[in-house]
Amino acid sequence: MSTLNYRKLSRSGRWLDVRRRRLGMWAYVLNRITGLGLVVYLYLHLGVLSLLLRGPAAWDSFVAVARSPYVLALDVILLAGILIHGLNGLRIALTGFGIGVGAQKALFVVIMVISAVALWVAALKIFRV
Amino acid sequence: MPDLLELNDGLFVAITEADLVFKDRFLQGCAACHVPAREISVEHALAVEPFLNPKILAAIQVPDGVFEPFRFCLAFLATAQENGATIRTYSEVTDLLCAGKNVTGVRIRDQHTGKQEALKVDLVVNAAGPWAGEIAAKAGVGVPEIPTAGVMVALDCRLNNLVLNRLNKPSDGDIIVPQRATSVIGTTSWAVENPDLITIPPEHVDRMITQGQQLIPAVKKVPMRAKMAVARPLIARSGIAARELSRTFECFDHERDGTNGFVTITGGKTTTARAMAEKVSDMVCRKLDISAECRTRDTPLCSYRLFFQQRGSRNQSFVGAPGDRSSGRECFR
Amino acid sequence: MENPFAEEPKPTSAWLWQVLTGVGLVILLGLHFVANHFVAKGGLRDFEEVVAYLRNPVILCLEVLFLLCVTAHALLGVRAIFLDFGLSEPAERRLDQVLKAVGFLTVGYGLAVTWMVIR
Amino acid sequence: MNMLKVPLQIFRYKPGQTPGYDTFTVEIPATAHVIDAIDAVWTSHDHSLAFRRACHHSSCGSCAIRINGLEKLPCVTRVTDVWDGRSQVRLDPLRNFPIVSDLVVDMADFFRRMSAADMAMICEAEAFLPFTVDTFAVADLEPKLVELPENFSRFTRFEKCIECGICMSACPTMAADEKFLGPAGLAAIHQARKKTLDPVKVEHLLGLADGEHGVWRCHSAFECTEACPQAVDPAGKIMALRRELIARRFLKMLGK
Repeated sequence: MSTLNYRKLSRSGRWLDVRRRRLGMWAYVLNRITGLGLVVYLYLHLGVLSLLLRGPAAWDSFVAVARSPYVLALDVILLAGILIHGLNGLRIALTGFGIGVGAQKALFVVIMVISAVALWVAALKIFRV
Repeated sequence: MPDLLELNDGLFVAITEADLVFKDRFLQGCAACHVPAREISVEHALAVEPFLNPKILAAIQVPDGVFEPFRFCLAFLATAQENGATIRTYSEVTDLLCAGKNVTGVRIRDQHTGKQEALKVDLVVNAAGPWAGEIAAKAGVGVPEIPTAGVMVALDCRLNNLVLNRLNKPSDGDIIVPQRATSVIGTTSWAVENPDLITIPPEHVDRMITQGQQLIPAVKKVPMRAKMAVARPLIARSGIAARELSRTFECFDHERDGTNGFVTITGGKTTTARAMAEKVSDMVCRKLDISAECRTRDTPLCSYRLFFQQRGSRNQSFVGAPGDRSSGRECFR
Repeated sequence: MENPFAEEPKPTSAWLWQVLTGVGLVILLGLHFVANHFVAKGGLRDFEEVVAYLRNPVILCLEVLFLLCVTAHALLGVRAIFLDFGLSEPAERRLDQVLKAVGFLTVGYGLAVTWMVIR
Repeated sequence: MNMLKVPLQIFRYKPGQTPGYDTFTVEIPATAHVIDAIDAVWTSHDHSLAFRRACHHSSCGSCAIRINGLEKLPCVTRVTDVWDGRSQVRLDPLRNFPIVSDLVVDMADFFRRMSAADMAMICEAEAFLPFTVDTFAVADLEPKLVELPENFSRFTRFEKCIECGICMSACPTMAADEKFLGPAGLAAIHQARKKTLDPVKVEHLLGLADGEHGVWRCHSAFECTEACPQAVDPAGKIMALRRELIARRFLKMLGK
């Protein structure tokens, strides 16, 4: 039987398509995007740590750059990613253990609210230092 | 086939005095056909079916069940495929191939590919249900069949476990068939010209709802999930109205019309499907000089799930195919 | 045709490890964050402070554990994304080998940097 | 009878041809369901339109398609519920299935999954009526207890799952991973497991689900549960399987 199949590559990207999807799907896509972002950050972070091997001067000049407001703004984005990914991870773990499966949407709303509040507080703290 | 049947028995209930009069005749009829029908008390009937009309006068329990027509059909087809049959779905018979008055094959159009095809065969069995007359006409022969439509109304929830029937002669809206999460009220009966083009008369739907309430008053409180009408192939008898026609089946060898190589089986209902198949197979064997005993009575059916598996494509991921082996066309969007 | 879905596959604990390391990360990252960016004045330590901080054996253990968890969690996540591409069996095995190698390199690199800093 | 003129945009594909959309305007009663509109296209506009249908009351599961992008059973979806009165109603075949032609998809792999789970279509009925799968409006009827007739130890009922493939179409994981057992397959494994007491069979069923492409492949998007027209809650069943598999793993670790 000859059938019309979608190309593997286009199928593989379909998880990103959130049109007309519901909250659970948004949570999944957000989790994956933040996850990918955090993997990239992890390796950047590890790379930056190599500056420690080049002695105090190299490291301390990096610290000075890191305290610039532009980098601090990036830090806020990073923190948002961590909050969403971490809290949503807890939601997935809970539902995966069979806890709160029926309340998954409510849980997602709750973690988003917590993330927003925590991010606000953290941003204030970051920029006041 | 127990996997495809809800075997919960059925109830025939009397609501009017006239129904009550019918009771003895009904019980005698059941006994004559060796159907173990027995009268149960009204209180017991109401305990078994709490939504039943509390005003019923009598109730008779009979062995009955509810099936899934589609899966039932697939199970037959899967078993046939397993035994070597080729099933051409989405293929419309556009014409019969004839040599003189005799039928020698069929011309079909595959609606998936749009291709026309001529199949030469030893014998054509016309089992087209309500379309049997239309097919037979292509061979220039007649079949005394009337496509008769009936309206059914499915409710948004299930109100009964047993099949509920009005204890009387068949009439409109005298049965409520429960299935899964619905109760289906049936049915009306009127002859149609074209089985493909049935318009549901709104008054038939209303009649189902009002008649259904005689059996289960709660029917009026439940939203309607769906309404449908399909044509059944009924065999015409002169001087009998559509409503009164029985659901018997008949097998016609069109040799009687001077046409060889063409047999029609029509009438009947799903309950008698296997018997119909046996009768027509026997006729086919006789005509083709094959001496074989029909084994369908003792042949267990395959799982309906096999039907698609036998004919569908293989899963490419499992055969280790590199990349996509499709037609190579990308669907936009 | 044989039904490929009717065969019992090899059991896997990848998801469970993803969750366990994830829960570990929530705790460890919390500590890492507080210690490095909130307790430290100005949100980051200078060179001397970093060295002193890492020489604390408890901190060192926690940071190494953090490194292990974060690497495992990240690579299991990447693996999950790749598995969604519906790879062939050999490709799946190769993916596992590559990710294992990346994991060992990452952890090895992290340990090496730490060792050279506190030496 | 109040009639509507509804414009439909229907996905078309025939083997060897380029896929695309055809537009038809059909005249149907205002109370009609989407399947009636498709039927009208077939009877009065284009007899080559391929689609599947059988029971017309959400029992056979054969007519599942996407209406305006969302997976639905056209037999129980009223036209007025999906049509805004102006724009075209778009009809597509299910996602994540190979397309045979037009709105017809190849169900072979779906039924391979269902065969692997081998869930019997019949189960025991609850002891009360009315029975409803929760997606449908519950009538304002008090549930009433039912008594069993003589010689009956239980009433039987068809499983909620009608094997329509909607969950597989809605599942984002299913999109790329053809080896994934899928929401319907896993829910069927869970249901079959619930119905058996035979430890060998339980072991086998749990074993089927415990693979890289079994319960662990699910990304908890819960789209299957959202889309299921029969309230089967496949995502809930997947989570229940995870819970049981994890519990067994811990017990095994403790040497039990």
